[in-house]
Amino acid sequence: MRQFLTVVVFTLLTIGFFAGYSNFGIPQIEPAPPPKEEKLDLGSMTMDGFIALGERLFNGKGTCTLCHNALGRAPELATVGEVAAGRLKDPRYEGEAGTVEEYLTESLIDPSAFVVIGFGKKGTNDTESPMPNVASGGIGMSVAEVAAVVAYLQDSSGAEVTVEIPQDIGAQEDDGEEDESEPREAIGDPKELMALFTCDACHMIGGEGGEVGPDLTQIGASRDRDYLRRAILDPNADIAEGFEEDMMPEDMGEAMYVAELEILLDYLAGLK
Amino acid sequence: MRIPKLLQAVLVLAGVYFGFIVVFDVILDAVIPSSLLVMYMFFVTAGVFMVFTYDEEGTRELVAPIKALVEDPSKRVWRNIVFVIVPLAAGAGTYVQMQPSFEAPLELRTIHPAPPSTAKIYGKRVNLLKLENPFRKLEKEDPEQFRELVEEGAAVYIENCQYCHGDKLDGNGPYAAGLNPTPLNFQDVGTIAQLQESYLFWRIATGGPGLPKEAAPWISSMPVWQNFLKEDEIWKTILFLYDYTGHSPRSWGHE
Amino acid sequence: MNGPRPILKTGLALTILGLGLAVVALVLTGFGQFSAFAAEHAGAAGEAAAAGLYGPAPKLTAADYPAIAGVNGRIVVWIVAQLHLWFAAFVLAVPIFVFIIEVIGMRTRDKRYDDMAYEFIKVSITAYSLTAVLGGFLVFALILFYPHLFTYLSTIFSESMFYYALLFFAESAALYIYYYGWHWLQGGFKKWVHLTLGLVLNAVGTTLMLLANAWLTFMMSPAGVDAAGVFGGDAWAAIHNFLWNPINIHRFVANIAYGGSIVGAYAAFKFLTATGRQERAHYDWMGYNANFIAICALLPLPFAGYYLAAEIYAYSQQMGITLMGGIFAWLFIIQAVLIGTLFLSANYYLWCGMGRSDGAKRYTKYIKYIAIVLVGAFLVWFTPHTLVLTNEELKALGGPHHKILGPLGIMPAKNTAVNVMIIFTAISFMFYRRANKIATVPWVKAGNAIQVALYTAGIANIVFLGIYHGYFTNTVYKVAASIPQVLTTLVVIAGSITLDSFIYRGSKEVGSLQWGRIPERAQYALFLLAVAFTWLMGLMGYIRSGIRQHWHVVDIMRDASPDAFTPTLGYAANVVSVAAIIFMAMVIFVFWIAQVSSNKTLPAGYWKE
Amino acid sequence: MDTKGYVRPFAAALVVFVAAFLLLDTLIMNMQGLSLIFDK
Repeated sequence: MRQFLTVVVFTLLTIGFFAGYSNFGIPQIEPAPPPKEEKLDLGSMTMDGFIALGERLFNGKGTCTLCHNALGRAPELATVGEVAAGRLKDPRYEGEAGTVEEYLTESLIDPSAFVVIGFGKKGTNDTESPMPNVASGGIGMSVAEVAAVVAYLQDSSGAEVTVEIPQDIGAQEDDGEEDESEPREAIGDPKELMALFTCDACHMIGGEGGEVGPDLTQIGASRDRDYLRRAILDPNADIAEGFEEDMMPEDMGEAMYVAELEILLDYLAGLK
Repeated sequence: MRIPKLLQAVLVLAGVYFGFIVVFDVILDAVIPSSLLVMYMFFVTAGVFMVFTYDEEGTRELVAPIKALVEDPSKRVWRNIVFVIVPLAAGAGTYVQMQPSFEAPLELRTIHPAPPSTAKIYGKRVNLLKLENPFRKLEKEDPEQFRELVEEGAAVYIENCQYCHGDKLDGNGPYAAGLNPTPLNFQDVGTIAQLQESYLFWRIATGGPGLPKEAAPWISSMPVWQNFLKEDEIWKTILFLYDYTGHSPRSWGHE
Repeated sequence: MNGPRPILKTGLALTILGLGLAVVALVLTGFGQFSAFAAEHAGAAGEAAAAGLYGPAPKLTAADYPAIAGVNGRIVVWIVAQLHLWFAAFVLAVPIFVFIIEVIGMRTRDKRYDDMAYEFIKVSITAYSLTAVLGGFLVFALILFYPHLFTYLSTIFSESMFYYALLFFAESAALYIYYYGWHWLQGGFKKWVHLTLGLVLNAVGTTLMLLANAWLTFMMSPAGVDAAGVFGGDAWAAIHNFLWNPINIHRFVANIAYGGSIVGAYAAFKFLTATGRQERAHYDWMGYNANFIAICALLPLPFAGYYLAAEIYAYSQQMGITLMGGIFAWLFIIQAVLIGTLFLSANYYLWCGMGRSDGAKRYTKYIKYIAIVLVGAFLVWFTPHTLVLTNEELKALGGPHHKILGPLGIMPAKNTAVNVMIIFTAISFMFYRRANKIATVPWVKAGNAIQVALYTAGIANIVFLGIYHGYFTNTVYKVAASIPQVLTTLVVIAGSITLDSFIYRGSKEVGSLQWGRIPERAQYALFLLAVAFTWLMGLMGYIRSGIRQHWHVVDIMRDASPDAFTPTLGYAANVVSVAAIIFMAMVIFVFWIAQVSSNKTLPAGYWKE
Repeated sequence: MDTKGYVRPFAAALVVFVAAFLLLDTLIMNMQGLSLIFDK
């Protein structure tokens, strides 16, 4: 019995020493708590936070400021909250929206429902908008993100914010993390590429497109590949006569893959 | 005369203890941390105990004086003295331990906290696991241009970093003495030589405030360099750090 | 008479052995086919199988984790899983070396080995039922506290779980026949049958472990599912995930070392409570053999662990850095303390054991040098990368970096230290083997000189590799240099054993070994070995599971329970300590019960005459 | 010291072993170490 007790005491002492050393012999570092998932944030988000998210999307992922800026490629949105109410009554309006909020949402995913005069695609007599559907393609906003942008637009134009934060959490995939971690697949068709990067918003090809940048219909006849490459990667290096500086985004080179750039150059150089 | 075993053991332990202190604190001028010394001595004691007790005679000789002290009637005076001193010494030790001191509490910083898998740098979300120095490949492909980039990195370093990290990259710049924690010594084999370039990029770009919670207290005064430097400047500086110290970044590829 | 019979016997035995091996091979390779077949079958049964049968991993919220009577589900599952694992490791390992000991007994015709093997298996049979009970308890705990996780895993592993249950029957059958038939299946052909049963038992047991390993490694490195966790239907792919084999190797080796240490504790306990001289001698001998097994398996363990860590790095660098560099860095300091304890107590046991021989005096004078090197190497191994410094020290050093201790805190120094420790343990062991022998070959002196040269060159090479590649070359070589270091260690140990066997060919014995002539302190060294091993396994189980952080299945199924946080090391150590105490209590119960069966009471006047 | 019986064999063996180990090191480090077992 004595032996038995000694063994028990010895065992307890040993375990006690190990536990004591782990508790007091080494520093206790509190590991970071599990990161909160983005989707959970939406549920507890305040309206201010939601509007801020919209602003981030408007300036970032949405690429809206590419055209909606002081240079006048697209209508200014500073007063869109007030203007929108009038649009609904405009006889040219073809959409189905009944409220300002619905109108703004519609204008993001179906831009051609109402085209402000002077901002339509060339040759469509302002019936078709050069703006892409933000929920699809390269931008790919989720329903919740579109709602956030609408909330931001209402807020920034001084209108009453009527948007409600979507509580259906599943609708929001994430806030853009996925785009970067999972690169899109390379595109082989130059026309699709032009559509993805919305080149036709500014450039005209075959009579379709904007007039902000030079007409590309026969660009291959007057410019070689090297010039075109420079024009895409560093747009302000040479400015064609009659056009302004700083109109074309400078990050085209980063946005497209090298292979895509070559495909695009082949295509453009072949336009004679 | 043969020294009794118990005394031998005590002498060995005392010798090792003061040996550590003399070698580290006096000869090498690099204090041995007391927390470490305590653990060192614990295991040295265990080792000494093992050597002195693996056979019966040794054990008997070792414990004989202790046994005698407790049991031998002729040692009564000594016994009484020891039995008074031991509790007193224990009490004194406890008192000293518990006494409030002016010493600031121990703070431990994890010097290499685990990086997050992604981090937001320059407004972009970057994947730190896959991030690579865009200029590193030039080391092989275009040594001349690589040298130029290192030079440019050196210029950035001299302009921004050397005030704290030192012109020898040894963490001993003009301002280093005023900082706690002190600036990192890049010459040390335990710092950048153990890390990947993406890790350095993350630490430089997000600075002290970018440290994760487990590295608390993040009293580090390292600035958030993404607010002051361009992305390629940071990468060039990293090239310079490795080039000057002669270390190479940790990588899992082969040469 | 003598002619065809032995051949027939051997042939039959070989056939049985072959059959046994075939079973193993079939079991091991068959899963691929089985599951592929099952998958096809499922595909044929329902067209929508591929598309609709398996859903994505559920996204859980805190409400999905039932709170039951205020019990912390995580701690319950943690402790029960740990207890199950300890017993399983023990139960799995014992048949492995029982089998080996039985073979040794058969070869040497020394009945002591057979008796010892029988006693080992007797200890493990109670442990076996406890393993099963705890396994059942674990399943209940999982279903109760983590119902969705269990459901998800069981949709993927439904087949293997079914085979697991079936194999458990096979395991029980083999074990019971092996144990209860021990005295019946003795001698000649019957012994071969018994041995074959032992082989089948081990094959089934190992397969069981491999299956269970697949479930846990799936949670760490999921395979066979897409990013959303939708299972593709290929069970083999899910089983054969990235970390499966590294864990298999690590666990297999560790189980043997662990089983040896627990049996060593059993022998130590019996030694301490033994009354007669003969009994003491028997349990001393048993303890020595158990310790020998434990140490032999312990020596390659650091390398298996290193391989596992490297594979974790290769699978996910983030997981790797979490493992080695982040919050868990301090855990490896605790681990160093424990492994140091293992090495020191194993060596101490060997030194004490030299008292059994009268010739040991010739070698005892070297022990203190071995001790100095062991402790020195251990101090290097244990020096942390990040030092805990008081402000005073921080100021004196001029920063958190210590110019002497800093370089000792990183991997090359530790690799060097651990190899040196292993070599010196081998030297301890060599002295022990030599203690009772006197060499008679004429070239003894030259042989010893060569022996010393081998150790000198080996240690010099290890230190050279550690210093040169560890501090003066590129990082990739730092890691790579550990491989020649390990090889050097293995070459030195193997070379030294070979050389010694030549030197001591035809040697004289000093006197007969005095089994039982060992101090009681040495038995406590065996206990220490068992306790430290148990606790260490618990701690490493925590980190293996902890590097998943807040994921049930990494990157696929998130842990949304309130307990998803990673606990501090102190918290984990406390849970492990509680579990270890419960385990030790149960082990003592197992030891006691193994002893009860041999107690007989004859009450006078109770039975009708 | 017993030169003939001890020191000579020691020296000879040491030279042989050191050379053998260095050869082993060179071989393995040139095989690029890790790829021996870690690469799939």
